[in-house]
Amino acid sequence: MQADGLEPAAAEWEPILPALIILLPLLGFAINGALALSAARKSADAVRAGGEFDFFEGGRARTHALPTWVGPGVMLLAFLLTLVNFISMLGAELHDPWVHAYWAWISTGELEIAAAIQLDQLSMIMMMIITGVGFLIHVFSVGYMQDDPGYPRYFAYLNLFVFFMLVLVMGASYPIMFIGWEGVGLCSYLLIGFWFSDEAKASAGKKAFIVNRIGDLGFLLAIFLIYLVFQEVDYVAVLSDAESIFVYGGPAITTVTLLFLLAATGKSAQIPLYVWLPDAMAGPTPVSALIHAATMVTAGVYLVARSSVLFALAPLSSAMVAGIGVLTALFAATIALKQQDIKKVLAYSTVSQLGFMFLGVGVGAYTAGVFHLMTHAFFKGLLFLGAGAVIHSMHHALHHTHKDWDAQDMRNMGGLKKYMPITWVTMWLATLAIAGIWPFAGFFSKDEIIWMTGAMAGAENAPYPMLYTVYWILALAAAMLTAFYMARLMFMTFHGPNRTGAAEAEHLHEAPRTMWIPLAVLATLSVFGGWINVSEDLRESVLGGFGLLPMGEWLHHWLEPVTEAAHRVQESRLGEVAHSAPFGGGEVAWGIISFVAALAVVLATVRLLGRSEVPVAVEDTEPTGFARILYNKWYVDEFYHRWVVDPVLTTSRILWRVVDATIIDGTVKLVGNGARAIGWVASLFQTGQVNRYAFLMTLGVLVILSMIAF
Amino acid sequence: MLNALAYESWALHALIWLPFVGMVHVLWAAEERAKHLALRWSLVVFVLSIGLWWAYDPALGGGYQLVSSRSWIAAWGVNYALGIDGISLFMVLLTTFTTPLAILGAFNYIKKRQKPFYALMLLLEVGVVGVFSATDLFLFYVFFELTLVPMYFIIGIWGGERRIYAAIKFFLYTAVGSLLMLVGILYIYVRGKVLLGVASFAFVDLLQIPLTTGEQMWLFGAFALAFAIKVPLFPFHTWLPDAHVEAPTPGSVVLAAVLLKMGTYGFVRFLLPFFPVAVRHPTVVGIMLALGVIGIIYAAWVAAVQPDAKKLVAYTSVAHMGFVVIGVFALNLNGLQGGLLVMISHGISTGALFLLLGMLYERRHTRAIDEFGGIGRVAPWLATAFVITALTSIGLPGTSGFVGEFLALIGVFEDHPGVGIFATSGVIFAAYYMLPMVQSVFFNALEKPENRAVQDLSRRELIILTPMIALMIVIGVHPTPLLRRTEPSAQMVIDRVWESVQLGEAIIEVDPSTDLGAAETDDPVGTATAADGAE
Amino acid sequence: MELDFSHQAHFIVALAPEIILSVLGIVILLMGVSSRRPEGAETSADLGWISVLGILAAALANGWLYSVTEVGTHSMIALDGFALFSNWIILAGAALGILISQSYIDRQGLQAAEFYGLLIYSTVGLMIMAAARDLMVIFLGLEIMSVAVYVLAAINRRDRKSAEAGLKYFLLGAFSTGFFLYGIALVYGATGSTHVSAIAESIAGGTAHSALLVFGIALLAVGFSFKVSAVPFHMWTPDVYEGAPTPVTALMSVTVKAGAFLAFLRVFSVGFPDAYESWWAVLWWMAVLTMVVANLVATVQVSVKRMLAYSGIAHAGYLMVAIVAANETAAAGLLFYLLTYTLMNIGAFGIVILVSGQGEERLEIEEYAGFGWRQPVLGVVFTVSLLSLAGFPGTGGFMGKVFLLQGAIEANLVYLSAILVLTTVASYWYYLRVAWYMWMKDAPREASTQSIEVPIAMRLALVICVVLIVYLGVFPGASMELARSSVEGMSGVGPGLIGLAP
Amino acid sequence: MLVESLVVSGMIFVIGTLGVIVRRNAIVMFLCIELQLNAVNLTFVALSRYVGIEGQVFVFFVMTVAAAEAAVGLAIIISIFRHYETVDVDKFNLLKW
Repeated sequence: MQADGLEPAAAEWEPILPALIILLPLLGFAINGALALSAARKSADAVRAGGEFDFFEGGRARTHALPTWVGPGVMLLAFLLTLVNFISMLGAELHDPWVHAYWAWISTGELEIAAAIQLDQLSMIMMMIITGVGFLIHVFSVGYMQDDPGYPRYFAYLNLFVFFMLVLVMGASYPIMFIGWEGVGLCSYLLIGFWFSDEAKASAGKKAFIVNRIGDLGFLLAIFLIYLVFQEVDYVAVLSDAESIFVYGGPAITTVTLLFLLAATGKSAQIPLYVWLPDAMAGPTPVSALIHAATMVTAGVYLVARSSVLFALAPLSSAMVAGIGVLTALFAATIALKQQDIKKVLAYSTVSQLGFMFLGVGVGAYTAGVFHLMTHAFFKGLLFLGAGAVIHSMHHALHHTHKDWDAQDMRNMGGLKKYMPITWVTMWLATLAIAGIWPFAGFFSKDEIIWMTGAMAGAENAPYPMLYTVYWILALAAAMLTAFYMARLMFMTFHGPNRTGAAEAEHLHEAPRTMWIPLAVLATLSVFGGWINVSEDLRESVLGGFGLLPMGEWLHHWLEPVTEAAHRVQESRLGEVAHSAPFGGGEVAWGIISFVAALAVVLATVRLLGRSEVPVAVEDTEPTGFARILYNKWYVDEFYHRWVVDPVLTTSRILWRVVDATIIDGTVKLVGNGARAIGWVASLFQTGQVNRYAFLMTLGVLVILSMIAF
Repeated sequence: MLNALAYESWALHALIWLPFVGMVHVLWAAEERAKHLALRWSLVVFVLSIGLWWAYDPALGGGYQLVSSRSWIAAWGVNYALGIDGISLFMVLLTTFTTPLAILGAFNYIKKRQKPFYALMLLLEVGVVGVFSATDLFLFYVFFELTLVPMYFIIGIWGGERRIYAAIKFFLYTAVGSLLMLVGILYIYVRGKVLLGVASFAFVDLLQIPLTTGEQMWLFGAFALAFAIKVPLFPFHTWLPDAHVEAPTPGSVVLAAVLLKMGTYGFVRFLLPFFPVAVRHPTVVGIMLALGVIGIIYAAWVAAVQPDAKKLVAYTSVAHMGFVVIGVFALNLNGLQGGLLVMISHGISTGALFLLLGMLYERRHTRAIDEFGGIGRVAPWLATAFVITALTSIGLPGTSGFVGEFLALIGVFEDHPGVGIFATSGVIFAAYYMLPMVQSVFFNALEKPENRAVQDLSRRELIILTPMIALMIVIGVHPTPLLRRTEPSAQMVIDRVWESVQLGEAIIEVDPSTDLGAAETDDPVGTATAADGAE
Repeated sequence: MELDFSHQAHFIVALAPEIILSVLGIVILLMGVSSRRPEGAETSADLGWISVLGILAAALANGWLYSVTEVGTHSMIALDGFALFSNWIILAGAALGILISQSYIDRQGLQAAEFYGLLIYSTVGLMIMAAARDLMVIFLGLEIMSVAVYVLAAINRRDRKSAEAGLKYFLLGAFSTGFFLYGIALVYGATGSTHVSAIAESIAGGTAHSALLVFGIALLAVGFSFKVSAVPFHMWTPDVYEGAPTPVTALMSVTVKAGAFLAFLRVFSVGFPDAYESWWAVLWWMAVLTMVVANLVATVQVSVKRMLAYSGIAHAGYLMVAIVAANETAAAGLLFYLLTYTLMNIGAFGIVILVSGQGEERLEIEEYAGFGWRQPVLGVVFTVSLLSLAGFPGTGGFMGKVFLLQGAIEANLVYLSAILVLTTVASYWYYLRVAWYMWMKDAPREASTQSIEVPIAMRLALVICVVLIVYLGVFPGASMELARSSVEGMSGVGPGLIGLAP
Repeated sequence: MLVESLVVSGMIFVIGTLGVIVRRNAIVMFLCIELQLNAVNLTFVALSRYVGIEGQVFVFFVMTVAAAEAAVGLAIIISIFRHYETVDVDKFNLLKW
């Protein structure tokens, strides 16, 4: 059904069953959801009786066997379908996006919002990441969540998440994107609080939702403002007209983009709204890998990349995006230095890497931002899954001996490489990738961002050259810290002596197949994934020799139809940025970043290797001095609690007790009781004395006579 | 098929009077059959009302359809005149949809004095359907007031501890407004008689009356107060939490789902078309928008710290109605459409929330949030239903709650961006009040042994909730059929507000003698000579 | 048939209802004297039914009078629609009053013949009052009524309260009669006549002595205000209503008030329209005071009977609005309102009589706790009556109130209308309070569970009241038309008075 | 003479009124009311000299009515005297508020 008022789809390319890509996860959700409800009902009966229902007694219950196939199955199908479409798009040289409206979602008067999907190069890349990495993480989850009573519910949520994530990236207009935007927030809420009986976990989910909603406020307002300006909200109309309608750097465009930035800081965990993401680690680890590393949190980057032309038109907003990005990158990296929880380190690392992506899209390197998004999905997904494998193993070991140690605290680990060699190797590969060591994937993407930052600092007409220089330095510092804390994580976890204790160590084991295969796949991608966008020089000088890559900067070319408008604006305003890099071409920059990263790894090795940690349960040493501040995450949560949460709660109580109950309702009661009090006073005249009555009557007569006489 | 049955000619009458017949039947039948009879009658009404969806044809424009009129009080020109347009269509449907569910929800809740209870529920339906389908102002007023009595008794007889206080507060509070509105109604009527020589209460006739700016302002005040109390708009809202907390579940459901809508319906039906000059006035718009926005934020904040779950939901009603008010007083199509959709959505979602809280109350005999915890473990379906409903209530995209709020906000933003910003912040506060409650009730550890015994949804409860949840999602995903039906009527209202810009000014020039001065004074002679003469 | 009052015999025809009632009164008294049975025993029912039949006969005569036309307007007794409609109200009140009295008389052991005889004579006085066109005749009617009601109020000789009520009513009534008479004298002096039409002509012609006139008007207003119990001349009302035997209270609150209001309206609208500027403000303030004070004081009452007394005062306030408005709509509204008011007040007092029991001991509102569930039918009757008194849609009280408000708004009395409705809200409080005691409170444990015996006469009265209240609330059209056509003939009352075009 | 007559009758009326207000004895109060009525009668008579004969007719009516009232009034006073053994109106206030 083609809704009214929408352009017919461009004829140059037709995708194959695009709606099915979205619908498959939804179908998975429906099936798994039904199974989950059925399972929960059984479990509830058991809980009421005072125990737990054993789903695995006498063979696997249907509600627990089916999700294993349905959950990853729909993802595989969706991935294959996406792959087919991706390949067909590769050959199509598509320039204009493919848009198709299925029905009129909100349609009244001038406002027409169609339930439409848009396929272009950007959404295709995102879909590949979502379905591909998503599939792997689904497979990993089969092993990881196998014994959980909420197994079908878990897959239902996970499928639903993928559905919303696909809506987010495939929607053809900002409101449709917003459906996905809030939908993934919902799934994040549900999955963080997956073990909802734990108050801390349920609270973490709630916190994520509320903080995200602060960002969503920005998104909504941005949509309203766009509607106000364009009377349109779909990408095709807005982005193609943006250049002609908005004044470069004008207040309207700046406001719109700043509102988008607010939205993005919420979803992508940037300063000042990043606080929910570390807490989000309360969810199952594969969830952290999928939602809080690979896909959902990158929605902000996607948003900026999608609206690249808008940001290109707003230099101030772009500078703020970059600024927030680099600050977040550095800030989160400092916190990651002193965290002891393996997932917390990775969480802050994610925040930090998202900062890099923001820096990328903020300095106009939209492709680089997306590129880093992609490589990050590989290596951070891998890191989380690896951490998941470690935790899984630790948990099993501790569970066997009923030791109530924290399975996530790195101080309790150490020397795990002996027990989990595959995990150890793959995670090292990912660590090298994230640290930005040549030639792993993270090197290329991070390098490009830092390099472009430097380029902006030197651009002829760049608006804030000093600022970008500062950014460049900060970004380097953050990159160095990244290498350092990741090395620390690896050393503490896998090297040195084992600290779990001998009895437990016997139960440490490598992850099952469903878990390590995804690790291996992601490790491959972490190693080679960066090559799709190596610079032309590099390809010729190094790889070209091996004849490995047909073309350099492939991603640039691929995304050109999406970013060309933005680049056009940039070029006309700033000149040719890329040629104004301060340190010449790419080689010097690579040198710098690789050197910095390697230096950090070496430093970490020197400092940490061989240093004997003490298990936390044995001795919980509080760090002192500056380390203590870092350990306590700069006291940001405390700051928010003191200055935002508490005041709001206090105000709410005052509003209720004082304004509502006392002032407003008091007034109402006063009127009522006052009327009755007056009535009571008036009834006092009714003394029952006839003379008094006669007297009052006579007074009345006198008053009337005087009224009438005068 | 509808044509073959001449559905248009009798449908509305049947919808009003069938519940009445049902009421008599219930009173006449045996006590133990009362609930089934009431359910059956209300279902018959609902089934009949479904035909309205097709019988009302938006292609014919936004005017009244299915009209029928008979003289009622000839001496005053009062007619028993019914009809629906796109706006009232959904209000009627909402009423007929909610009533059977509320009755079904009462099955276990109401244990004593069942006959009168169900009779009053049906009487309430008579009144509410009448309110929404009347096209004669007098008839409207009669039905409007008629709804008070059954609700008063429902709260007062079957309510909680402080039921009498709540009932009387509800009654008096709403009566203050509606009686002043009665004065306003009669003023317009008399004005029509004097200026046009037509004694009529028909909406169409009253719309012709050229009222001066001053008169419009005063009348606007009288009408707006009545509806603002009903809505309820901040600061006239304090009756609502009390009424909701004390009312029995089905009472709360109807109160939230339908009765509050009478206020916002009044805004749309009367304030905008009848007093366009006043409504356009910047001060008036400013005040109404401000009250709406304050309602959204203030009610959300107050809701967030309520220890009583039902009271919390009651305050959220205030916040939701704030969205309706700002949508309506955006005075543009998007805003109005959004307001209407919020009304529908709120009717379903808050009705469902009250039903769910009632189910919890039946199980635990408490409404204190602290008393719960971990209910999701023992009543997963109940928890699921509650979470979906709560998410609809806070306006998650893809649910009906979002579409309405989105349109209302976009409408406000078009003309009053500043107001729009504040109003939009309501999305944050919605999460701020709803999620902690959901967490404390359904999540967290299952510690209390009483909570461990909580049963999951019964089949009857499932039957109640399923259609509601289905509607929340269907409307959220595909609201356009609704919007298409309301659009012509909403457009007419908006046109009416703006088209009279010239007309209103012309009147003042032509007829200076009908200025406000005459209306304000109570000097029937209308001159100062009276006072002189007395001296 | 045409009546020409130059023929003496034609007066007899014009006064047919009054004459029938007077004869009836004599018959009743004689029957009471001739009865050999001991005091009070079983006579009340027979005498009551005879009285009701007599009143029906008078009503028939009244109906027949519609076919009679009057020639000229200068008769002392009017034979216009207004008078005839007034007769309907008064006769209905009297008949219903008798029906609800029967059980009370038996229970209290009163002399039925005296009771009914006096009741009938008070009715005659009221009818004369309402139909009178001459101040002298009004005075006579007023006194016929008053003297009878003084006695009725004190008729329960065993009861101190009844005696006290009688004394208070008598002393203050006579006191106010002094003012009333003085007012007549001054108006007479100012205009040279006691006939309302002649007075109107004199004022219109400018030949009236203005100082004497305004003082006279003021004193007449005082006299009427006393009888209709408008604040500040209401002081007697609660005490007398509370002390008098309940059926008498019912009668006082309906027929007496109706008659006084009807005469009030005729005198002020027909007699003093051209002096409107000098009196409207006084009555405006009195109306406001009456509505506000009565409604507020009623909210703190604990005795239902006394609460209904204040409610009666409050209704006087509403009706005063019609007097102030002084146009055709308001006059018609007054007639209609009095009709419904008669029904709803009798209904309410009927229940009070039933509940109060022997010796009038159960008058407190607490006595009504759970009453509705014990006696559902009576509960519904009481609730309907109270809702009608409160002016709720679906009842005659609502239509009446709307009628009054219409009249007020046609006269541009917007503030007065607003005050009327706001005080109505206060009245909801005390009416609904009874309803909440009846339906929402549980009966105290020691409350008698025995069901109340409802005699047939009472049953009939209550059914008539409720059916008519609802009928007037749902299909008020015919009665309204009649009320409106009833006021058309009155000169002076008309839309022209306040400058609103027809 | 008219003005003088009216003033005198007015004064008598005021005296009667004051009597009702200040005296406590029911019978005296009633007498004061009679005084008021007679003041009115005087007014009627005075006015009728200038206006017409109806005033004097009125006086007869008033006298008759006053007689009837006196009969009823005294009966009521006797009735209450039986209960209280006094005619002091201050004692009669069972009914109040």
